[in-house]
Amino acid sequence: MKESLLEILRCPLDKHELELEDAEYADDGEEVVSGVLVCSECGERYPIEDGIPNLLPPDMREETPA
Amino acid sequence: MKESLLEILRCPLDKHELELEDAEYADDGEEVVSGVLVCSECGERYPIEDGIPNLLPPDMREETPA
Amino acid sequence: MSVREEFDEWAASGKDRGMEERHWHTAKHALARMPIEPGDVVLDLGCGSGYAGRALRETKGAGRVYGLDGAPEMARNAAGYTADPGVGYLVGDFDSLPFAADSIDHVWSMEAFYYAADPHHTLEEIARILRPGGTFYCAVNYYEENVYSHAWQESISIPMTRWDRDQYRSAFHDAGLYVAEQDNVPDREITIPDADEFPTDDWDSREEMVERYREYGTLLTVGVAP
Amino acid sequence: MSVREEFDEWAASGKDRGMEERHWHTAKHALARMPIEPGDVVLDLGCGSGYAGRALRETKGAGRVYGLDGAPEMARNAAGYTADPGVGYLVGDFDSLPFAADSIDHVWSMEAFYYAADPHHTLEEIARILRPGGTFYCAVNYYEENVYSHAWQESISIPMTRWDRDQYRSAFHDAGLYVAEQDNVPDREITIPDADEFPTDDWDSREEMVERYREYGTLLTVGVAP
Ligand SMILES: Nc1ncnc2c1ncn2[C@@H]1O[C@H](CSCC[C@H](N)C(=O)O)[C@@H](O)[C@H]1O
Ligand SMILES: Nc1ncnc2c1ncn2[C@@H]1O[C@H](CSCC[C@H](N)C(=O)O)[C@@H](O)[C@H]1O
Repeated sequence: MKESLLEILRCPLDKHELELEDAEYADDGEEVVSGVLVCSECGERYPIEDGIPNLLPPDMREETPA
Repeated sequence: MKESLLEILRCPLDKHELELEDAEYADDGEEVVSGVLVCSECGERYPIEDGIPNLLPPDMREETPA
Repeated sequence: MSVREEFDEWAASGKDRGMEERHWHTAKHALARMPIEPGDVVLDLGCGSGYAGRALRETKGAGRVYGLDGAPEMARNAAGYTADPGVGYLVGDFDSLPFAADSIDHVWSMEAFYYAADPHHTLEEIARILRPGGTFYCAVNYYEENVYSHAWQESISIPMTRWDRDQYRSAFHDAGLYVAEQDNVPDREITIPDADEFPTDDWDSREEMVERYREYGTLLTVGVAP
Repeated sequence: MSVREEFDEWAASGKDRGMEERHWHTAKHALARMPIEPGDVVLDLGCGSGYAGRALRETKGAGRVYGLDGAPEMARNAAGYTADPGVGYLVGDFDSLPFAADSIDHVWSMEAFYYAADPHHTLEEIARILRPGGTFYCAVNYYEENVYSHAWQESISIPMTRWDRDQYRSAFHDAGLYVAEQDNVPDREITIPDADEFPTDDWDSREEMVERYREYGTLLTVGVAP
């Protein structure tokens, strides 16, 4: 994902802003390849994997087999 | 025209309400066949002929050959 | 000549019915899209024979349908084609619409809008009379991208506005209308002769006639009042 | 099964590309109607392979296009089909859209909306994220009038909402969206065999297949945020 997405991306639960942590960038320095999006309000954490942020509410995300 | 049209019909010039004068009705008592619509604000008069009200602004209407 | 003189003549010579037949090919598809609920009040601007409003009464249960036309003979013809008490006609001009603010649910106009003396002002008038959420379905065959329509101005004395697709959208926005849709509605019904019959009286080549009708068709722009 | 499990499986087996091919027949006509201005931000809900958003980038100059899907494998496939820096994909659920209020110009959704666990709430979410005047183009093949779609529920474990035309319009209104248009977009491209080839594996009679595709096609409902 591009960092510009952060301008409009929000926590799916409480719609507060997200902060990007532990970001790793692609070679072009533009694309965030991995990292975590953390809700500035509730602290919920959403992973970015292979450049795709997963904003499923935690109870739906946790269905994912380990 | 039906009298119900008066609820939404307005003077084309100043958009004020119109009053129906000299109305003649069809046999069913519903259709206004002739009469005059008079602006409650500017007093401009708009004729109803053969049941069709003519709401052209006066300068356009007066082009009509006598 | 004035709108009245020009189009009264058309009405007297039966052109109103001829237009109805041709315009119906595309108009019916655009009319079918209108979000009219039973009981809604609909206004047809430049109604000609009045076919569009009558169709909306029959197919969608519009409550009252008013056809406005600048030519008294057009309105008179239109009134003669129906006995439906939910339909009414009146004479008026696009530039000074004789309706109260927020009084109309939906406005329809086919092949008429570009005759407005001041189309920007007409759009403002439409935005004024529509209730919030009301739509303006504006359908035209005369527009910039349809190069085959450009010559039409030569055969009529009323100045015609020839906007392109972008200009329609911008003008709607300028008048305070949201733009919900823009589309070319193809005319799939007009008969296009086989290639060996071209040139015809009206068309140099089959390709041109196909482009005109099957591709350009009617430009529809849908506005929504805020 | 969850949306994720069900549709991850579809993605893994290449169904995303198969749907793209079939849905394109009608989707392209609905996409062409969208009033997208260069630079607009567009969201594709239940994007599958992501073809719709990519088409809007190419044909209308949309500024940024985001495809949201509940199945991570769908989003991953979609991302693999393009290198366009103006396109992005994310995983999320229709019921809790991860976007700021007023942040999206237009929302598109094809053959996906009816999987929402609470479609009324999804509409409220859409109304929340759209800026005033933004549109929601909602296209579905599964709906009440299309009787040929009713059996689809049997082959999928996600509960599907089967509204009719009126229910779509009412639900949009209830969520605070204006309804600007409702239309059946016919599929004129699917090959319909000659009458003597019926019954086929899927169709009892040619008439039924014609009705399904050429008449019912895709139901499009267009909402506008106030
Ligand atoms: N300024 C104006 N005000 C009101 N009506 C006008 C007008 N300019 C043109 N018209 C009317 O618009 C019509 C255009 S012809 C189209 C008629 C009809 N809508 C149809 O589809 O067949 C004519 O009837 C003409 O009288
Ligand atoms: N509740 C939900 N939230 C997010 N996405 C969902 C969803 N329910 C279904 N979907 C997604 O919606 C898609 C439906 S299939 C349609 C895909 C695409 N729009 C096309 O036209 O081909 C699937 O990719 C599925 O994963």
